[in-house]
Amino acid sequence: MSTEFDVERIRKDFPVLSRELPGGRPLVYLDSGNSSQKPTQVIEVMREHLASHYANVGRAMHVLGAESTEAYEAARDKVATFVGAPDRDEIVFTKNASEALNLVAYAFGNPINEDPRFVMGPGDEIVISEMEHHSNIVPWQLLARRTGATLRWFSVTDEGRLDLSNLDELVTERTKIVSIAHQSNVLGTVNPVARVLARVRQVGALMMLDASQSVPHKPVDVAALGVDFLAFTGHKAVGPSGIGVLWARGELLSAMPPFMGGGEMIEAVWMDRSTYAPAPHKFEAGTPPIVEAIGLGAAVEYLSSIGVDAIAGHERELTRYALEALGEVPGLKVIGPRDLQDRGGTVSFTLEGIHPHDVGQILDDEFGVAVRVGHHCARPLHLRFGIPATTRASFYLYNTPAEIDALVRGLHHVRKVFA
Amino acid sequence: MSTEFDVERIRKDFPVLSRELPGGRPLVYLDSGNSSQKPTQVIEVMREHLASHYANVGRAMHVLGAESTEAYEAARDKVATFVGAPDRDEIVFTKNASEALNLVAYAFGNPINEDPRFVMGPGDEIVISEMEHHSNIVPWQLLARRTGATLRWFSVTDEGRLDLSNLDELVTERTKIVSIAHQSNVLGTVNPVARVLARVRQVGALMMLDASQSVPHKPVDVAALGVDFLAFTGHKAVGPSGIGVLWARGELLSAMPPFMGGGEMIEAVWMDRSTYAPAPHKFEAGTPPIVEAIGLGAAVEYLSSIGVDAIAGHERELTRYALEALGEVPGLKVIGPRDLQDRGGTVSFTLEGIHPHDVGQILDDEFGVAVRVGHHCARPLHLRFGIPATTRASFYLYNTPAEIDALVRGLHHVRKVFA
Amino acid sequence: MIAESMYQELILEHYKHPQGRGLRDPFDNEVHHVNPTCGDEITMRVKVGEGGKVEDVSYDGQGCSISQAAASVLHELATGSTVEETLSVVEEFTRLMQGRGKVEPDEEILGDAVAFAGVAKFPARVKCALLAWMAYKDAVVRSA
Amino acid sequence: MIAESMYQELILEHYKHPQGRGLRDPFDNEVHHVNPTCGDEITMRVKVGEGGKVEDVSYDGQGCSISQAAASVLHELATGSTVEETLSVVEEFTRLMQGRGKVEPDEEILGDAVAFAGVAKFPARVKCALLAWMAYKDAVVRSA
Ligand SMILES: Cc1ncc(COP(=O)(O)O)c(C=O)c1O
Ligand SMILES: Cc1ncc(COP(=O)(O)O)c(C=O)c1O
Repeated sequence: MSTEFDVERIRKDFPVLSRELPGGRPLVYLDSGNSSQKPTQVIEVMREHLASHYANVGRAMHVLGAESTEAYEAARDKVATFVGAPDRDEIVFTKNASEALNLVAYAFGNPINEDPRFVMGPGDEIVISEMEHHSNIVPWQLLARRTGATLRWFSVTDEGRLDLSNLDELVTERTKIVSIAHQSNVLGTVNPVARVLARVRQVGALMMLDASQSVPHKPVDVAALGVDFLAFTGHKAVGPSGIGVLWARGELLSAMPPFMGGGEMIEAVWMDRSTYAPAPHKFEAGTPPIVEAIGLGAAVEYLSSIGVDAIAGHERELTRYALEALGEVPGLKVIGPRDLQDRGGTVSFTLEGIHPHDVGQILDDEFGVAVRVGHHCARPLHLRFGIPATTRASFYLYNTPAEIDALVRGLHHVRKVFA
Repeated sequence: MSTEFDVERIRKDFPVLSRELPGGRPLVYLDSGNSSQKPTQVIEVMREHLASHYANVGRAMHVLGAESTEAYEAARDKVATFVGAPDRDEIVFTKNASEALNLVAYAFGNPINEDPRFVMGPGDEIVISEMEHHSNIVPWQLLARRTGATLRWFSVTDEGRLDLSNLDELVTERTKIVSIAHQSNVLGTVNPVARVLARVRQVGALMMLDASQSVPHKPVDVAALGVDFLAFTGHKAVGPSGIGVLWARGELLSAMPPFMGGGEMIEAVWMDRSTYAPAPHKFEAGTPPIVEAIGLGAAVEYLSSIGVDAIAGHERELTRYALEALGEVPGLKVIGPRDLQDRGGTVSFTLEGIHPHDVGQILDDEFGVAVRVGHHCARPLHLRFGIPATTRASFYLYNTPAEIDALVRGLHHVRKVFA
Repeated sequence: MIAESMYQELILEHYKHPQGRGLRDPFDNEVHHVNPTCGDEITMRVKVGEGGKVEDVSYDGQGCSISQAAASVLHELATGSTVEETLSVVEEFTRLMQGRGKVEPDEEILGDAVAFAGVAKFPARVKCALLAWMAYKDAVVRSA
Repeated sequence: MIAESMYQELILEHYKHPQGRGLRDPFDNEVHHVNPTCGDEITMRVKVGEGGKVEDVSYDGQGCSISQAAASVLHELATGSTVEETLSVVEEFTRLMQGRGKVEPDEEILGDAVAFAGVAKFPARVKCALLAWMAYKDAVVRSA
């Protein structure tokens, strides 16, 4: 591994990693793709805020209110910087990535709104892909059902890549929005955004990226990507639960109708009508996840202090190591790219004749190895590969090759138990 | 004050209350109606979970996942018990009360859904009141605009009570839903739920209560209330930010269409269609506010350990004391009931010739007294009284008569500064 | 090893050597249940005879060791008992599974099925254990 | 006392004795601005003369001490300067107000308006301080 990347020092920042599991097993946490662990730097900022600086934001005009508002809005600045947002007001705090995706989906076909880009009805089309997380499928299915629009999707190749062979037939003048994962949460595949975007621009549609699996793991610059919307979630980026982010071009946020109504998203309210605050507040109805946003601010600061590039490099080495080591387990088949080209540190696989539930449980029970088993909220992708479920190991900054060794040892044992 | 209610002991549970503000002022926190402070019992449960037991819920099949899921679902049990829900699965976790209110509003007029109770279009009516928080106004305005339904509302009397004189003309066969505050966040008024509900039942409509200001402060039993939906928010109930609750009758949750789509709210997903999980999960798309729900569980446990009845009694005494003391400040006019009948511990007022912004700021600057000034997200109510803003003092379990004395001293000083 | 609380020898035994597997005639009712979240499925046939006696529980399906073993244990427990007796076992088993690891199982009623107690701590596995049992209950209720 | 950082003597002075208050003729442009979140409002008239010189800024309105004093200070600063000069003061004032208490004010440019520095720490008050200044900018831009 890189000599500069001091994984042992990093591990000390994450209290849970030195926890002993029942039965004296050490914890081998290979489930960061599901949710990441939290460093003391995040936990303490949250504790301290709750204990000494908490009050509601925006509305309060006293010391605590000012401190809380300042910390909350500073978190927005940090997140904006982290993803290269041209304007801090383009960062909308949501409760998770799913809310961010639904927020955008609800902007379409809303009779309140007349901006032609968001008008939607029969004949209009929405394009997603077969490798999406349910959170980037179901909101669009619901939208299609509400409006009568048609949902279409890219297929996935046997190698686990987006099949762009029919890009021009799929994305057409009828397309209003294309929403795909930046990085697949099952395959690890990083999708070719620029190629898709070029076509999207040709037909005058909008493009959204589900960056839940990329923002935590590699440098993401929304301006450089050039898309219109991007969603990610705090808990996968060493941040707390209860906080997600929608980034969108400011001009689009202005053009979109509000999603939820309530305190803080308004400018003026009469009984029979309201005017709305400018973005981002327009989309932050009610008391926001204050302490959670502050925790996310601390999280992206923590990631930046280590260097997201360095983290990506570390994960790359882990992935190389894992692909090799797993390749030697008899009956193991990786679902997704077997090379390091355009792929992140998520490796899903099947073990012949053994159900992933059993794989996961034995790994946990006997070795303290935490992996995820099932369809990972990507059932259509599993249907595509004709399998009900996979076992998934996903890596992050605090993982080590020794942990991959533990995984492999565990898999050999699993094969023995169910032989 | 009651001899059993040991407010000094309670104050020790809230670290911020012993904080010194800049300039050496003590903190006099009279803004709990906006957001409450947090006891160590809540803060520590959250810290401990983040540090040692955190993982994603539901989907994970390892020790941390099981611990996290158990803690999260146990929080649901605690909240269900706290509000007397007949079934724990009737408790839906949202990010705040506003999301809970919007969730219900979005259940109406959704072409996906055919249950006649939720079908909405021109001719149908929604009834709210003039004393509502924006979070119980704007979602219904948006719904009316989306569907063409008509929004109507109860007026408020000069005494700050719901004007029920036209109840029968307002709530009619055309009414689909009536949504009002259980307790006003400005006036302190507790509304006569039973009387309204009787009429709602007569016409076959549904009824929602915005209980954001009641659940934290007095015993609330959803079964006894007999309404259909009830919303409240964690941060006003000594819980964390980022968590709210929708309670609804299970049968209605089953009949409602999903609100947001995504992970965890599904049963099975294909590219072209999905089936949904039963409630509450159907309404909890994506990774929920895990640690926040756990924090809320600890919060309601904390409130129960003191006794919500005892808290209500304590607040009643504080309110009696405050109404008397404030009555002696020249030029001060209370907006809302001046007696203790059906009112909670929230007192809003104007000070002749002095703008509430200035009142609030001087109270904070010179006395460390934190009150809220403005329209408290209830602009229509302020329009009703012909005033742009009020100053509001709101009390909770940790407040003392001495703090009310500090407020009154501060108000005398304010009058001097702006004389 | 925690494993003991979940992969009891008995469960692995039943998984590797399932009892009564395969669909047989005669039967009163056949049902097909699926656990959509993990793709496990089972087809189950029930034959009830004189005096409400369960004469045969035959099944086929696919899934993890827990769901397969649960079907096998069910076959053993149900065959030869009365419908009424088996329904009270199903009820106790359901209570155990949904108890999130906090319910003390009644061994008297459950017999071998008590081996599944460890599963209750893993919400994601509870449905695996219940799949066959819910299918059985469904089939029996329809027969009635 | 923190009060010093917010209710500077100068602000209270201007509030109690507003300079140039009242709407006057002649004027090039009149605008009406409202802060919907707190109900503060202002009507403002601007008269620009030879060489872009601001000849009069007259106003009327209602609101808290901050919004009233800000209008009064603006009147003093703007009257007699050129439009160009005043716009750079408006710009600096806006930068200070939106700096969330972290911007070091340029006293050279701001003059008396530096007294509002303490307001910047209270997001809810920033709009009060800016109301008159934004109205002024609006009025001047329309005149151009
Ligand atoms: C009566 C009332 N309803 C709704 C809300 C909204 O709660 P939240 O901001 O947590 O969504 C509040 C508080 O802000 C309130 O006082
Ligand atoms: C690719 C992808 N998209 C969306 C999500 C949803 O994120 P959340 O559950 O925080 O809403 C996830 C993770 O669960 C994910 O991996």
